[in-house]
Amino acid sequence: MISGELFIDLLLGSGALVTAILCLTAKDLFQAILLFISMGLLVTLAWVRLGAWDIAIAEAAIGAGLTGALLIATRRQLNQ
Amino acid sequence: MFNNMTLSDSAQQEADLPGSVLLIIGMVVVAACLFLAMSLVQFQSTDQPLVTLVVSNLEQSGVENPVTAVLLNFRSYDTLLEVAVLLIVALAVMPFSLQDTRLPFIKVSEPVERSLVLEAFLRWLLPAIIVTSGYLLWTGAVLPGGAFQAGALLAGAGILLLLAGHHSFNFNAPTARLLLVVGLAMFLLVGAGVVLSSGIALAYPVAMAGMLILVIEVAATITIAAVLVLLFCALQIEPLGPQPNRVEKEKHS
Amino acid sequence: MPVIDVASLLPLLIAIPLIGAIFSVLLSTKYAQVLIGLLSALALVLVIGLILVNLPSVDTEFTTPLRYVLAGWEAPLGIALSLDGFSALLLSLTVFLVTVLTFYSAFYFAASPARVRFWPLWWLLVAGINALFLSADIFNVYVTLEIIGLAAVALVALSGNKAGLTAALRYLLVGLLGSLCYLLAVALLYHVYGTLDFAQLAAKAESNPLSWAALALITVGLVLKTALVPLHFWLPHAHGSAPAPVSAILSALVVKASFYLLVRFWMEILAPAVTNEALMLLGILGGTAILWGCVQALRAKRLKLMVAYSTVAQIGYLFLLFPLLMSTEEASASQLAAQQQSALAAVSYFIVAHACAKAAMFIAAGNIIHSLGHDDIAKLQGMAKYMPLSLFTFAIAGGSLIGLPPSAGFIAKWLLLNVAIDTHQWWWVVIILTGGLLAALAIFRVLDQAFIKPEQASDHVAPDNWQKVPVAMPVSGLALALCTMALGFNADLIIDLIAIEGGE
Amino acid sequence: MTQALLYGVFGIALFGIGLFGVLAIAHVVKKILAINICGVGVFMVFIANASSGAAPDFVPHAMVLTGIVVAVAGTAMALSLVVRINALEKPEEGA
Repeated sequence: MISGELFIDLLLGSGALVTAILCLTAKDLFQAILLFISMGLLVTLAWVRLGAWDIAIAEAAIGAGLTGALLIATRRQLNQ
Repeated sequence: MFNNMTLSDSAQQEADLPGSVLLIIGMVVVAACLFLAMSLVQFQSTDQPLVTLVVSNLEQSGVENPVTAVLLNFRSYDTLLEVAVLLIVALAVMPFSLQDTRLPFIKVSEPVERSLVLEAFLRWLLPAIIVTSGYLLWTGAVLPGGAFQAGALLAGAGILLLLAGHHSFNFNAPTARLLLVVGLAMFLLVGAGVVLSSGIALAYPVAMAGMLILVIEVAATITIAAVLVLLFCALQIEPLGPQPNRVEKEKHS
Repeated sequence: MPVIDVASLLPLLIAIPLIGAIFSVLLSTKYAQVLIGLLSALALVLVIGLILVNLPSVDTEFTTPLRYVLAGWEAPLGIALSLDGFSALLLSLTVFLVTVLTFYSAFYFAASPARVRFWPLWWLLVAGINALFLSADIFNVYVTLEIIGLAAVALVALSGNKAGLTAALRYLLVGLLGSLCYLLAVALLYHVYGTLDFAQLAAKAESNPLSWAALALITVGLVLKTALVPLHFWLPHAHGSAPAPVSAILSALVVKASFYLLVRFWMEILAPAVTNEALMLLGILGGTAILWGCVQALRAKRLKLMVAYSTVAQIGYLFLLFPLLMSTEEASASQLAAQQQSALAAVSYFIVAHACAKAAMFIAAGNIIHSLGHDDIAKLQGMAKYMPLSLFTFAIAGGSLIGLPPSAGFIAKWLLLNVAIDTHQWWWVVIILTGGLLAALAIFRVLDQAFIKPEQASDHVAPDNWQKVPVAMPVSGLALALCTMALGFNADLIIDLIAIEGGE
Repeated sequence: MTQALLYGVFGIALFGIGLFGVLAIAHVVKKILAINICGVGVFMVFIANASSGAAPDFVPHAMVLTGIVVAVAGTAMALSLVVRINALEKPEEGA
């Protein structure tokens, strides 16, 4: 039987997988970027679950936050 | 237009990749991943010698947070090279022009459109962010956090400042170039300086380790923040290349 | 008893270029940057000279590599630098080429605003290459790979035109993907063996599925970066559209850096996981690369593109090392070790010969572009009259690439042929000879245009777009080309250095 | 199946998705996204393995922290190249 704890992990992991697939299949670039950022946030939760607090902070700030900001800035340039 | 660019030039493979090729790529990738996953599952995990090593040497590292100890003491050489990576990226995206070297780093100007909300927000938020990033840096010695997180936060403040429109940064100014290299320079300086006392590069004397790590981290935070703001500037404001062309085009139209 | 502790000099090889980079960022005037460049190169030469002089010779007891434990933390907790014969050879090659190319770049970038960015990136790239050759830690190698990759991309992008930027972007994406494959392998290896140190891994490594997976991932990642056929698609344009000194260092050293790592992993670190079939596969890819690269070089319309395709072919020769490492049932362990040693010596010789020749060629091509503004092979008629030194350089370096005696390229191929015959793998002999023939055709196609048709020259070379290059530019290329000749006469130097590793 | 193994497998799956994306999608920015997804997968394998023992192993944590910064650096460089290429392309098409 799957315990409750493991169920959360399963949910987080498959959530990250699904958002990753959606991100790569999205037709619109902006949508893809938003999905990428949300995958970053899901992964941040996974880091917390795995006890990696330092990485969770770094992922939220740099991995999802900064990369997302750079991506959105790029998209604005491309669409101008 | 956008599709053209991505298809014809920048893509490794054409967009209209035939379905059969996609299928083959997909099958290869899936097979490789299955093999990896299977061998990972079958592997009986052994003891990890580094877990005890990190814990037993933590006292001599000068910090209490084990991740910081690994990053800035046990494996500080990796972090030194990582700061060099940041410098490379900064140089790669930097809008170089020889004329700008004499202009000051921060230019204050009247914004084109004022956002009162953002300004009021900034007046309160900016000091708070700077204090918080200092706090993150300080606690990095004990709790999760450290130079990279603090640098990212500080960069956030810089970017907000930029968005408010009052200020613009000129990264060719001597001050800016100093900010970009100070992290690497300080790291090298400390790493070489400790040779005098311990005889080994990057080996801090135990008594001073905490202080030296903090010095390196402060310098690294400044560089990280500067590089991140520069990255944002390079993408956000005007692209580096063909400004003359663009002006011409506007004249024509 | 050596006068000084040689190992303590190792960090200097990384620190000097980093310091050079910092100062070239801070002092961005033209002469300051050149001065910093020459001083850094000089310092590097001094340090590597001291190391080589104090390196124990083959006769003495020197079975373990030099080791310097950084930060005072022994592996597996800390990171060590190490130096053996193979890495000492590659480091000496790096320092030598960097010195010549620094001298060349001082003139090449004299009038170009790109120099402000070139010099710091150049020294960061050199720091990365040196750090990679010295590293004894698989994660540290990842960081050095990224330094090399990102600095190389930034240097390729210096050209600033659309072709250059596109090539740089493709190069960057390929490099990032390759590094990630490598990093996943690091994760697996660390999980299985609990250490990141080369020597400790080599002692613990065994043949199990995770080791195979790690070796496969490392190989795919590094082959992408080394540009072995069929993963070479990014190389010709990246090397062909970069500024000349950058093309030279990319072809001469950067691709060799990832090849060096492949050798480390296949011969030492993960040797137990290696099978004969896998070795053969790499050999076949290498053979294909030789033929494919030569054919493409024959078809190339631009001179630099032709030189870049020739790099693809030359990389193929390097990969012939792997099938020559194969064990056979009748050979004893000591015989196998001797066979592997001679194969490695042949390939090391090849690396040095190709590095000098290819750098010389790119310098010659760079001079031609500098004065003509193009490098269209069809429009090079009679150029030998105007640029005798550059074309002479091109001819000598070409001779070495073809493998004409008495060049270093000849000795390298000779050694390789010997090992192939000794191991009864005669088919490589056919491929090596065919490759030499095709390379000769490609080189003579250019020389034919440049030397033999002077009467048509006046029609094609308009004097008004003709720019004279400072004499130092062709001279530095010629110096490199002559080195390939000098190496041909002094083959023992390199073979002895490699033999230092023989104790293992 | 333990938590560490579960995340390890998820990490490999993410790596695979990213790898397929890089190879199959032509759009550069999406290729860059795919490479980042690959990276996240690799980091997940690292961290999952680090938590497989009784006590967490902090060395992989430090390595991943380094990896994240390097990944962002590479991404930023790629995006800046995309923007520059795009800027060079526009005047041509407008003319």
